[in-house]
Amino acid sequence: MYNQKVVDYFMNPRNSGRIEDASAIGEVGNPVCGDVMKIYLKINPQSEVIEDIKFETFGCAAAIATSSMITELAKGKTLANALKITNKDVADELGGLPAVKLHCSLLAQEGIQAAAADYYMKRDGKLPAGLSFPESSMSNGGAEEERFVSEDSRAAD
Amino acid sequence: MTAREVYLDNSATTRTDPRVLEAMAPYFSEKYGNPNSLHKYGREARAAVDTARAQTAALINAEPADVVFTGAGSEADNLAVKGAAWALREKGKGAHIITSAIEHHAALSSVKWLGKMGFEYTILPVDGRGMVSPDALEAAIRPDTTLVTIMFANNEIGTIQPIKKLGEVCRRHGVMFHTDAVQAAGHIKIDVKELPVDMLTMAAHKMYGPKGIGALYVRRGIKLIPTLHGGGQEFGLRSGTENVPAIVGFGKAAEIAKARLDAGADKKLAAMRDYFIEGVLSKIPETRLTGAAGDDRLPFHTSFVVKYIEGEGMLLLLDAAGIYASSGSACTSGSLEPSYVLLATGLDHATAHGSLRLTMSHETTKEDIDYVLEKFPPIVEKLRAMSPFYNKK
Amino acid sequence: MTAREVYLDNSATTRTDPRVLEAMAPYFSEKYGNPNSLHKYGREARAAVDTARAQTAALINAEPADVVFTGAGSEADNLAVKGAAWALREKGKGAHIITSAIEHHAALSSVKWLGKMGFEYTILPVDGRGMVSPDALEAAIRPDTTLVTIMFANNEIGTIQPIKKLGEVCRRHGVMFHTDAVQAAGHIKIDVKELPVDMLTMAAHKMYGPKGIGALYVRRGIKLIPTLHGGGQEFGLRSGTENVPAIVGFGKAAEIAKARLDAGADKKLAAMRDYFIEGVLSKIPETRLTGAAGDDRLPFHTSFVVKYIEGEGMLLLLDAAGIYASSGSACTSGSLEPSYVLLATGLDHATAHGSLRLTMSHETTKEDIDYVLEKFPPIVEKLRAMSPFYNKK
Ligand SMILES: Cc1ncc(COP(=O)(O)O)c(C=O)c1O
Ligand SMILES: Cc1ncc(COP(=O)(O)O)c(C=O)c1O
Ligand code: FES
Ligand code: FES
Repeated sequence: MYNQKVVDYFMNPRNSGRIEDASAIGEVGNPVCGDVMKIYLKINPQSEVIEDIKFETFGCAAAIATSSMITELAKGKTLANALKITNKDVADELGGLPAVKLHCSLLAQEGIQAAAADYYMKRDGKLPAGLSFPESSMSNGGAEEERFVSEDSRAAD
Repeated sequence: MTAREVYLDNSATTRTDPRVLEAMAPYFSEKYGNPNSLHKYGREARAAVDTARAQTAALINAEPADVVFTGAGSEADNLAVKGAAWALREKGKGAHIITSAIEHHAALSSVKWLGKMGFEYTILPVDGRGMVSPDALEAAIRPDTTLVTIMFANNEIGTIQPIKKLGEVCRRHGVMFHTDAVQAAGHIKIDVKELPVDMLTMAAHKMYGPKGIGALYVRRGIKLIPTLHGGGQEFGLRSGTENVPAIVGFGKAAEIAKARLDAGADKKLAAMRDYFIEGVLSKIPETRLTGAAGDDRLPFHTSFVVKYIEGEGMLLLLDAAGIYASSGSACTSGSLEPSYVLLATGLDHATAHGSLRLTMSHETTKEDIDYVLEKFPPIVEKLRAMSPFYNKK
Repeated sequence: MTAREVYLDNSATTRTDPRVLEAMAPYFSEKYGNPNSLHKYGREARAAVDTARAQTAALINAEPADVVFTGAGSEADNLAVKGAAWALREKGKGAHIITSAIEHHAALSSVKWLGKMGFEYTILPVDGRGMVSPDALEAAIRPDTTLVTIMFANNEIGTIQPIKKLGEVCRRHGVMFHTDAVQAAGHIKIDVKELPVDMLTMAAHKMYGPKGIGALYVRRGIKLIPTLHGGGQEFGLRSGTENVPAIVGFGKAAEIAKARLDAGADKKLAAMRDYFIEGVLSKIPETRLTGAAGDDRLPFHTSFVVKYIEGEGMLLLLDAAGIYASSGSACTSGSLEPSYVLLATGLDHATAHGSLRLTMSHETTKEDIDYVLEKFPPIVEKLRAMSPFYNKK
């Protein structure tokens, strides 16, 4: 189901855990499955570079692997650049996810967004003008081509 | 010297090719996972099912994702006929179905059951060779016709229908077309990219694969209402834990059949068939072939009516001689009616009683046929000697 | 040293017992006849089916003629539920069905499909242990209730229902009672002469038999409308060429299971189960058993919810350690909803996400269990360390 890289990022998660003196924390829930991700950022106040980043995720293996991957991608980037990372970038970087698991990568993208929002709200009490959050690129992700009248399916019983 | 045994009931079921059994074997007690499980055993079962689906699809030049495995050929017929009829009625497209008089019970009884559920249906007649006429089909199509189901080739008389023409009529009228290819698949070339068919039924055990596994080809975009509800396996169309070993066996059987067809083995078998038919007709007077001849007939299939006698007697005497055949006679069925297929071709009751079907496999040899040609005539003689109808010379 | 492999997904499917495979083997390529053929090959296939039917019936103390083979456990559920509901409605007895919230999809989806066909139904709740209350059943029965279907034992949480009491309620009200015993048959004693059940579903692949074969016990005198139409095999209730090797395998598996039950092997397994459960609960904090305990639980079945983490992660890490388990978590299913069974027992969504099922076989050893008890706790620790909900000490 999952490719080797996804399995590796799940089995050996990068940057999991907390930052006790984080500059910002983002927490998001996945509306599709109810899973939750928390992102901790340590941000250099001058350069706005993400110096440290950690995650905690309650979710499936894909959620953990994508969390893991986005922390790697974001680390060392400025906050503005980190915000350009889309869930598709994360999935691509992992070599792809199964269609039914594309929604899981949303947690990662939105986790960074929520943390950034927390950072700016704490600092300025508002979001900076012109800051744009990428639109999710999975509008029909996961939706299998609907061809049969199908019941909901379950795992092996 | 052991007596010769000649199995000539390959339309009923075939011997599982040992290579097929070999492919299946590991999936019972070694790789026994449920394909829906996430762990290693599940993944290896899933991979095996995927491979088999691709092999089975390749036999008829279909895409793997358009092949649904079922628990029998009959089940695939039920799914196609009922599933499409319900789905199209639900969409408000109508509730009239067309079929033929010589369909297998699986299709015919499904249509009749739908009749009880408020559907209407028309049963098309066949000619003396068992052929459905495309013109008759066209004439029978009504504005509320949604589905036509006509078999690819008949099990009792071996007749191959003009599927392309029949399908074209359906296409022209925007009617869905299902064909039961249980007897045809693996035995003659079928290409769903060229044929205007929407659904096509196959069964592994009629092509040297295992029993208990069928398949339905469903053209992309067609929606069916499942007949078996549950866990949603097989794209939601056939619930129930996948029968992994049997599916693997189907795949292997399809692969072997495709290689054989590509090598033209069906042509060779057809030549032996004609030698066989010729031998029977010349050695046994007042006997005729039932069904069509030549290219309009399944290459492994022979069937006859032998006048003045009854099928069961022939079967039992042939059995005693190590020749295993079948009959559409009344006495061999629970119903006590002779085969409706033979009656539909215009045979009278008494003649239909004397039916005999001898269906070969790729293992049948010329020596086997010669053995039958030696044993069969005296058996007929013996039975005719007891018949009140037979005018002894 | 090869790493240990521990298959603990026996509720999903079991390894075919090599003795079962051995019994099946001749029916593929040697005795490959169709049981409906009159000749020698057909007769030997028929004899094999008869023997297997007797063996399968004996497992539940039924008469052979009361057991119908189907292509899957799911199919037997569909046949029982739809077949009885249609037949009773046709007789004018009513069109109300009662079932429970934790049925397998095969029964539940059949009931819901009937709902679309004009039937009414009531879904009974279960308590925290997954039990259906006989009083609640009695209260739900209406004058037009014709059929109750409640499973013998649940696949996800192992709970065994009070079938005798539930059946007595049905008897008292003259309502037909079907039970899905797919998880129970072969694992605990079942005697249809003592139990007030009218129909009972089994599946060979859950009891060391082959996949692709189910069976429905139908008490004498009960009329069902078939769900699969065709040649009229299996007493007219399940058309399609009989899957002889699989039927033979079912018979053999039933025979072995009966001998095992007679020897009390289920008791031994239950003791190991309790050792296993005890070990998991004591080694992993904030974990609880789902379903019932003791005699109200399947002897081979354990299932847990592990707080703060999600099932799929556990499955994959266990898989890497050679431990093969399953989960009712949303993420492991296509539906993205956690198991409706777990929710029905009162668990909240987040807790249900952390479900894990470990189901043993008769081949599972104490060393296997100890291995799991060694590997499992650090896996939970590792995942909890990543969880936003877990409050590290
Ligand atoms: C309780 C129960 N009923 C029915 C079934 C369906 O059996 P099968 O998948 O063999 O059709 C299963 C297993 O999947 C089950 O656990
Ligand atoms: C033309 C045809 N259709 C359908 C079937 C049904 O196949 P099965 O018996 O495998 O269900 C058969 C054989 O019995 C057949 O010959
Ligand atoms: S994040 Fe919930 S299923 Fe993957
Ligand atoms: S005399 Fe026996 S079936 Fe006709």
